[in-house]
This record gives sequence, structure tokens and C-alpha cells, in this order.
Amino acid sequence: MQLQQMYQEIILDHYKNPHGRGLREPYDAESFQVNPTCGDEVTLRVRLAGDTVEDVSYEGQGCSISQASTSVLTDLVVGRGVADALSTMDAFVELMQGRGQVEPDEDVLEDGIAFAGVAKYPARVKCALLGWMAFKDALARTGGQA
Amino acid sequence: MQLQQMYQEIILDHYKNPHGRGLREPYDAESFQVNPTCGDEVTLRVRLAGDTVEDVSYEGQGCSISQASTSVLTDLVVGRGVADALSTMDAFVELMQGRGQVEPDEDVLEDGIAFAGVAKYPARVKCALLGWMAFKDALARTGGQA
Amino acid sequence: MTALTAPLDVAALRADFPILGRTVRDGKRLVYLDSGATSQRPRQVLDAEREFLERHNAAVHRGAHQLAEEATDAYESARARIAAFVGVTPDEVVFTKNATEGINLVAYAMGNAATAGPESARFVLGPGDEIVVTEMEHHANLVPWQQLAQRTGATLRWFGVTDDGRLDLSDLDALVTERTRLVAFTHQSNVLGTVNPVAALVARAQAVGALTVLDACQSVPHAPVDLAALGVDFAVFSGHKMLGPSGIGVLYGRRELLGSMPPFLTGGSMIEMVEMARSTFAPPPQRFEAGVPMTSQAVGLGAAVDYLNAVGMDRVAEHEHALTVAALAGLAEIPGVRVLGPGLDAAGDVADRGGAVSFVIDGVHPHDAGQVLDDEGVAVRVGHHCAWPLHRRLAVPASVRASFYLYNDLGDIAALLDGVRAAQRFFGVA
Amino acid sequence: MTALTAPLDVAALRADFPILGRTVRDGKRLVYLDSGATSQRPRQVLDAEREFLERHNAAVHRGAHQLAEEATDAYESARARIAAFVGVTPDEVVFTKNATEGINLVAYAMGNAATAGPESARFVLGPGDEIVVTEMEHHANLVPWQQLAQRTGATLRWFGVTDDGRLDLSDLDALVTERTRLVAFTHQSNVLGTVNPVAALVARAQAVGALTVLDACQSVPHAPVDLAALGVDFAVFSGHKMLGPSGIGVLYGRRELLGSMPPFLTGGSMIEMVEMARSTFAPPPQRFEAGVPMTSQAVGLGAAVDYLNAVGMDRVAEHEHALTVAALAGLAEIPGVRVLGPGLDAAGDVADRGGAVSFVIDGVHPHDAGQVLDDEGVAVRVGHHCAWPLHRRLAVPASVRASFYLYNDLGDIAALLDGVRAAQRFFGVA
Ligand SMILES: Cc1ncc(COP(=O)(O)O)c(C=O)c1O
Ligand SMILES: Cc1ncc(COP(=O)(O)O)c(C=O)c1O
Repeated sequence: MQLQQMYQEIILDHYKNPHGRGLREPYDAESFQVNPTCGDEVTLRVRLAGDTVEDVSYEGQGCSISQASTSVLTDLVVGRGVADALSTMDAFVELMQGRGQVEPDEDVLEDGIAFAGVAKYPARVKCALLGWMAFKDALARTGGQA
Repeated sequence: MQLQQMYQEIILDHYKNPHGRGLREPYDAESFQVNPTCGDEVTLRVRLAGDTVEDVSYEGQGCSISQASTSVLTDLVVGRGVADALSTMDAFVELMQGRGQVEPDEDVLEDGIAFAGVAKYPARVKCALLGWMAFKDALARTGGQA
Repeated sequence: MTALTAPLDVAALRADFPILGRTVRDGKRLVYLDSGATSQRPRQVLDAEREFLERHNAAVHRGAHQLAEEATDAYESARARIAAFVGVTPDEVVFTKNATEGINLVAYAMGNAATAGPESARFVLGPGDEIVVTEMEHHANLVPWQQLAQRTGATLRWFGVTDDGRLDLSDLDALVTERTRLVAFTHQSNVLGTVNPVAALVARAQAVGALTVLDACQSVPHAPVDLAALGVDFAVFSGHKMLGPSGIGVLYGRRELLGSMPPFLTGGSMIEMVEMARSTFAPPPQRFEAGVPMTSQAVGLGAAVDYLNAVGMDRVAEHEHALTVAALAGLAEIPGVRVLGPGLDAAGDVADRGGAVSFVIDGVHPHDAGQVLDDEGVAVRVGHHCAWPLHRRLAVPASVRASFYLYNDLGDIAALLDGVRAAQRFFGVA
Repeated sequence: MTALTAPLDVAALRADFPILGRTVRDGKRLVYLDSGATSQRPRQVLDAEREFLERHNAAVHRGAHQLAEEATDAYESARARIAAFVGVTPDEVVFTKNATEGINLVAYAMGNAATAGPESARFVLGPGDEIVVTEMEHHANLVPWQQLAQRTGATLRWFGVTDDGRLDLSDLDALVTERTRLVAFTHQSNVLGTVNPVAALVARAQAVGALTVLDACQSVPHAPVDLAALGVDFAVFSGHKMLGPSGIGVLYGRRELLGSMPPFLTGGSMIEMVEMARSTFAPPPQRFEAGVPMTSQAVGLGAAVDYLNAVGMDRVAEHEHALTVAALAGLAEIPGVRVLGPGLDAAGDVADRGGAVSFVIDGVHPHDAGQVLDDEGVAVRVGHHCAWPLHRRLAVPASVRASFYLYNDLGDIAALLDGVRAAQRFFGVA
């Protein structure tokens, strides 16, 4: 059974008890993203304070992987500087697109390293990135404010 | 060398000395036909006298097969009744589409039996039928007069 | 249902399909339940295509040498056999790259009618005209009509779907009216399995003078279909869903319609005469086959049709019916599983329903369920299966779909059911 | 011309092509000189496609099971290798069924721009706008533009051809003006062999802000081609002319253009979101690949590109050049034979000319000449080769065309020349 490799306990925990879920006010920008093959969707809001990600709030429907990775996202970026958050995102994207060949850095990705197994299933990579794409898009939409 | 089977002496004779060639007046209807793959073309005129094909005149460019078969056509239909001409045409079309399996009737097709070998080369059947299609079309265009 | 004929010898059939012998995910037997997306190919089809390519390959309808003759014969013989398979004549069969292209062909040709000659007048659409589709269509039979409506100013309307996954025909006469120019609908739903009442739809369309387009992608591979007897004006299906190659599909059009319809793709082999400023076009089917066609693929599809004929489409349909009934019965016994589309009746049977069984599992997202099934070697499809509006109608974002074909057996159904239970256990909902 | 590299070992290459081992017309060795119409396939390509179908076949981009993963990987890996083969990136490569579809795709997308969003504005055409083509185009790169002009009210104009078969660029600046929206031209003529001056045409088109569409059907198979370096906006070529399967072609489009161009064929797999009344679309290349694609054919074309890379496109081009020079020299020695297109210069060489050699024989109709050649086992093409206006310009109704590829050798050229002489004898003109 290779399933455990993919569905690490950390992932299932985040899935069952997502962090930071719910849409909150105030926010600077919102992004809606959808996975065109399965209809999974996320609406994600970003609130900045100067150069810092003050809050990320979200709502959506999706599989365990997309839900858990968005939950992990909030842990990794809230309270961080924007540049920091973006470089964490780059590390996560690199891990996910690495086909299981990229060694994750726990110092950078924390719970995110649990997704290393998902990277071996290319069809699920989009699930894992759904929230992150929304985060990136929302950040871009904050425009001059960032 | 299977070539002789296709290019019977009769065909080569008609090719070199076509019967009835040239466009003549008066005529009741004219048809222009073209072979879309090679650009060969024929313009053919029909003159009826009552129910009889009084004259068939034609002009065009094409390979030995299309030229010879139009020449044979004039021999077979000029001076005949329209119904007669059409049934000769049917016999010729049947021969040409028979893939070499149809035994031609010399009483009906006269020199036309020389085309039996052409029927084995499907790509050339259209050549052999070019003039006949023009004849059929021109006859149809004579409309009420026939 | 009583078997009318000898049942299929599935074990013998499976031996014809090399891929079914392979294993997946660390040695699991492959249980392929995704034929609704694409079917597998028997050796006979692969061999036919290879034999053509190693012996007879040439450009068809373009050359006078021996190979070109042989290739043209093979291509046209395939067309004739495929036409016969669905009860129509060869000149009514146009080869396309897939069913999607076939539907687009009709939609674009109708769009082109506005600037084509008077003989195409009956295809012209404009504001005030209506196109009617259904809420259960595959995107392939929906988006092209949305786009045609957008380009021409025509209005798109649609039949709804009932809670049990049937077409809601209660407003048939209000929906299909004198304003309707075209009714496009699926023969068999790729999600629900529902077989639609073609006769009723065709009768109404004919009564108002509307054209009909049948999406036969999920019917022609799985049951005997006589398109001429159904009376539709156009129909499409794909080779890859019926044991044939990818890259080839069929558009059927009634002779007189194809004869007066303007071309779609233009280029070589579809012309009558070309000058720099203008061109005229060949009669159908050539008019609709621009460029070098899918030659070896037509040969492969011809071999697929021969294979299906040898098995017998009646027997294929009966076999799949038995599998469907078994799957529906098995899923009904698993708490927390809901099947989309018609379920079994009191007698434990179901009518007008083919072998696509889509379902949702409470508490397990379809993607996650699919992953567990995959881990067990069971290949199903998850998502909205290119029928997003239907899923929205049924209030689910996505579903798991198992779809059957002649090479599946009851052991495959058992594996599916086991996998569903395993998914429930894994995600702690059972 | 001095060989820069080791010459091809044609005998070894020929062993890879099963069909070249067969005989025709009562035991004659097959001399295949019709690769300009369609090429033959090496075993490596046939094997790659079969291996895919026996091991990894599934619907791509649609499933989450192992086969679907493997199939998607094989499909996208093929795209990447094919893109690299012509110097572009994978997201700039759209798979079509043939080159003809690729040209139609651009033409229809431009037509659709009128009713699409503002981001497509640069593709909108109307009265007063001009499309420029050439008199030497294959119908595939002429008729779609005629039709687009007819649909939009734009005007079609064209470059003429000189007596020696070159593009007449003397009126370049008068023909390509601020009114010009698009210039479509062939890289290498399928009749004349002429290689056109892409740089000059692209420079002028860019100067006036016109889009360029390159028909690379006869260049990409026969010589190294770097589409990005050529600077064209769009280009098309076909798999079947480059050792690959039929049923697959490529449209290259510059990233920013594909990104803002409206879709053409619509349906599954090319959408972002679908509702009953409206849809939005995926980014390229998916936006332009509706329906289940030509999966195994992409794999086959990937293998063809691998094969050509292993041989080396420089060597392919050199080899064909040598054959072309030999054919031109040989035909020049036969009285009554006239070659269409560039002939040998005083030094016995010819520049900017590929391996399609078309000719006419005084007193022998091309169809009849082709028949005699066929009888000798020599497969050539006769007719207008889908370039009817060009033949009209050269004042011949039709011609005989011999076209060469890497598997031809000087023995094949000798057979051609012998066949031409035999045709003259048979018809009593020599
Ligand atoms: C120059 C040229 N353009 C376009 C085409 C059309 O290619 P296809 O028929 O594969 O679409 C061909 C070949 O037939 C060609 O030689
Ligand atoms: C009902 C239905 N219609 C249309 C299609 C589209 O077929 P293709 O993708 O082969 O064009 C499919 C399959 O994907 C289908 O199931």
C-alpha cells in the first residue's frame, strides 16, 4: 500500500482540522481559483500590513490534498514578510513539480514537507497547488500596496 | 509489363486521332467537367434532333485515357436515341467501376471494351469517365427538349 | 433480463488486449474501469494498422501509383464497413479527428452558411433563432453551440434533468418550437448512463423543422445503433471509445444535408476547382475531409468494427447490462454511497441505462476515493467528466465514475466495490 | 557542395522501413519517390506507438489513475521533444490532426475574434484589411484565407511567381502595407522545391505590424528548422511527412499570441469553467486541443523526431541535396523534359531548393507518365499537387513530381530517369 506515502498523517490532520479556514474581513485582495478537471475551488483573501502578510483567509471545496495544502499555506505565510512568503511558495512549487526527486527542506516548508509523496502523483499536483495559486494571484492583486 | 493491358492499341489510336473533336454549333446544351486531382478538363456539347443525339462535340485537355474515352463516346452515342445512349453509358460506367471483374459486351460498347484494363487502375477510372460525365450533364441540361 | 444469446467468453476476449495483462502500483492486477474515457485496443486493431503501415501506406485520393491505390482502397473500405456498422451509407460518413471535431464541424458549417451560396440557406442562423441542448451534455455537445450562438446571435436553450437523472421532457413543446433551428442531445449520458428517448426528441424536432444532432459517443461503442432508423440528421462518435485508434472520429450526416452544407476545414483534397481568388468544393464526404486524412486510423477503426461485429453488439450490450446491474446492486449495499443517475427498480433491473456508473461517497472526496481505488489497481475516472453543468445540477462538485466494456467481468465489479469500502475505511467514514 | 559530415548509410536506414522491402506490379522493387505527399515510417516509430498502446494507453489530462499518468507523461514528453526539434517551447506547440487544421485554426480563431473579448482585438479582421499569400501556396495555405476573407470582408492579395519558380518580391513593399494584417507563405514549395526568403518576408511583415504564418510542411521534415530564430508568428507542419503517424500535425504559435487568441474547436479539456450559458477557456496549448487528442500519434511523432535527431537533420538535408542535384542533372539530359522550379546553375549546383522535383514531358501527359513509372515500380505523384494556381501560372495543367527523403538513394534517381525515358518510348515521343 503506497497510499500512506501520499496521505501522510500531517496531511490528514490538516484536512480534518484546517487552520485559518473561513473568509475574514478586512482584506486587501481576493482570488478565486478552480481546478478545471474536478471543479474543486478556493476563494482566498490576503490582508497585508505594510510588507507583512497579516492574514490569509479562505473558503472552498476540494479533496484532502487541496484542503490540507491550503491549511499548511496559512501556517507558512501568515506573519511573514511578502518576499519570504513568496520564496516559501517557490520552494513548495519546486517540491510539488519535482516528481519526488526534490528533497524538501523542513526548515523552510515545515508541515509542507508532508507533501513530498504527493509529488509522485502528477495528477494530484494541481490539487496541492490550488490554494497557493490563489495566494499568488491575491498577492498580485494587492498591487501597489505590497 | 502490364502497361499494354491498360493502353490497348485502340485507346492509343483514339488518343492520337480523336473522333469528333472540336466545338461545333448549333448545340442544345454544354457541360464543363474537371478532374479535381489533375486539372484535366473537358467542355462537351450535345445537339439533339428530337429523341436522337445528333452531334456531340468537345474540347479539352487530358491524359490519353480521358481523351480516348471521349472519342469513343462520340462513336457510341452520335446518331443513337437518347435512351439508347444512356444505357450504353450505364454499361460503360459499370465496366469502369468493375475493378476488372466485369466482362464487357462488345455489341454494346464496341471500341469501349478496350477500357476493360483501365478498370483495374482505380485512380484512372475518373479519367475514363470524364467525358461521359460531361455527356450526362449536358443531356440533363437539354432539359425539356429531350 | 434473459440472455438472448450465448454470454461473452470474457477471459478469451481479454487475451486479445495486451494492456489488460499488465500490473499497476506494485504488482496489482489492472482493473480497467475507464472505458467511458477511452477504451483499450485489441491486438487485431493494432495488427491491422501496422500491416497497413508496413505494406500499403501512401497518401489516399492523391496518387496513381500502386501503394496509393491500395491505401485508398483500405481507407474507403474502412469507411464502408463503419457506415454499415451504424446503418448508413459510406457517402454519409465523414472522418474527423474525434467526435468533438464532428460537432464543431456542424456548428462552424452553420456559421459559414451566412456567407456561402443560396443552397446553404437552410443552415443560416441569426437572432431570434434557437438552439436547444440538454443539461446532461458533455462539454463537446454544449460549448460549440454556446459559441455558435455567440457568433450568430441565436439563443441557446436547454432541457433540464430530473433528480433521478432522466431528461425532463415535460416542457418539450414549449422548448422546441418554430424558433428552434437545431436540437443537439446525447444518446447515452457519459455520467449517468441514461439512454435518452431519441424518437420523442426527433419527432418533435421534425414537427417544427429543426435539425437534430445526436452525440452517439457512448452508445455506438456499447449497443447496436442504427442511425438511419433513429432518424437523426447528424450524429458523431469517436474511434478511441470503441476499440479503435485515437485521432479518428465519425460525423454522420444525412446525404441531402451534407450535400448542401458549406465546408468547414478547407485545403487539399476537398476542392473541385481552385483559383487564387476563389474555390469551389467537392461533393461529400470529401468536402469535409481537408488535408491528408487519418489513414491508418481509419483502417484501425475498420478493424475495430470488424471485431465488434464478430463479438456481436447485442451480446456486448447484454454483457454490459449485467455488469451495470451488478455494480448498482453492490453500490446500493454500501452505506454512504450515492449513485448519480437511474438506479435499480423493484425487480432489481433498470431500463434505458448503459454502463457508466457515477457515484459520490459521503465524507470522501472523489479525488481521494479515486486515489485509493488506483492504489488497489482499479482505474476509474474522477472529476466532472466534462459534464460540469450536470454535476452542478446534481449539487455535487465531482464524482467517481466506473465505466464498463466487453472486457470487464464480475471480478472487476467486485474489485470496484472492495475499493470503495477501502476508501471509506482509509478516510475513516466506515 | 562539400559534405560537412559523414554521408548517410542509406542501406542501413532502409532496413528500418519495412514497406521499402516490398515489391509492386509483378515483383518490381518499390522505388518510393512520393515522400512529399506522405513519408514512410521506420520500425522505431511503429514500435513506439505500439508499446504505448500495449502498456500505457489512457485518456490524457483527464484521469488520476496510473495509466492516465503514464499516458499524460508520454504525450507531454512528445510535445517537449517536438518543440525542441523546431527550437520552440512546449507551451507554444499545439497538436492538430494535420497541418491543414493548423492553418484553419488560425484562420477561424481570427474570425472568432470579432465576437470574443477585448484581449483578442488584435486578431479582428474586417473590410479594408488585407491578407497576403503567394501564388505558389498549397491549397491548404490558400483556401482557408480565401474563406476568412469571404467571411470577414477582408481582401486577399498575393505575390506572384517568376518564370524560374521563385517568389517575385519586386512588389514586396506595395503588397505588404499598413493594411496588411497577415502574411501567409510556404517555407519550401511542395512543387518547385523553392525555399523562400523567410527573413525578408518576416522583416517587412513586422515593419507593418502584420502577423506571419509559415507553412513549414516541406521544410521541417527535410532540414534543420528553428522557428523561433526565423521569427515567424505561426507555423504548421504534419507528422506524416516526417516519418511520423498520420492524424497528427503541429501548430506553432508565439506564446503571447496563443495566449490572447480565442479558441477554435471547443469541447472537453480546453475549458476553464463551463456553465450552461457560457464558458471560459484554459491557457494554451490546452485551449486549442478540444476533445480526446491524438495520443498515440503524438507518441509516434515524438519517436520520429528522435529518429531524425539521431540521423541528424544536417545530414538529411545534405543527402537530399545530392539527390536533387542528381535528378536535375539527369532530367536536363533528357530531351523534351522541362523541370518546374529552380534548375542547376553553371556550376551544376542549386541554392535554396529542396528535394521536390516536378516536371513535364512533351507529348506525354503527366498521368500517362506516372502510369509508366508505376509500372516500373517507381511511385511518383501526378496532378497539380494541391497547387493548382501555381500550375496555371506555369501554364501546365499538371506535372509529375518526384520527391526525396533520407531513405532514397542514387539508384532511385536512376530508376526515375529510366522510367521517364520508358514513358517517352511508350508514347512514341523519343
Ligand atoms: C506545402 C504543403 N502545405 C500543406 C500541406 C498540407 O498538409 P496536410 O495534408 O498534412 O494537412 C502539404 C501536404 O499535403 C504541403 O506539401
Ligand atoms: C458523451 C460524450 N460526448 C462527447 C465526447 C467527446 O469525445 P472526443 O473527446 O473523443 O471528441 C465524449 C468523450 O469524451 C463523450 O463521452
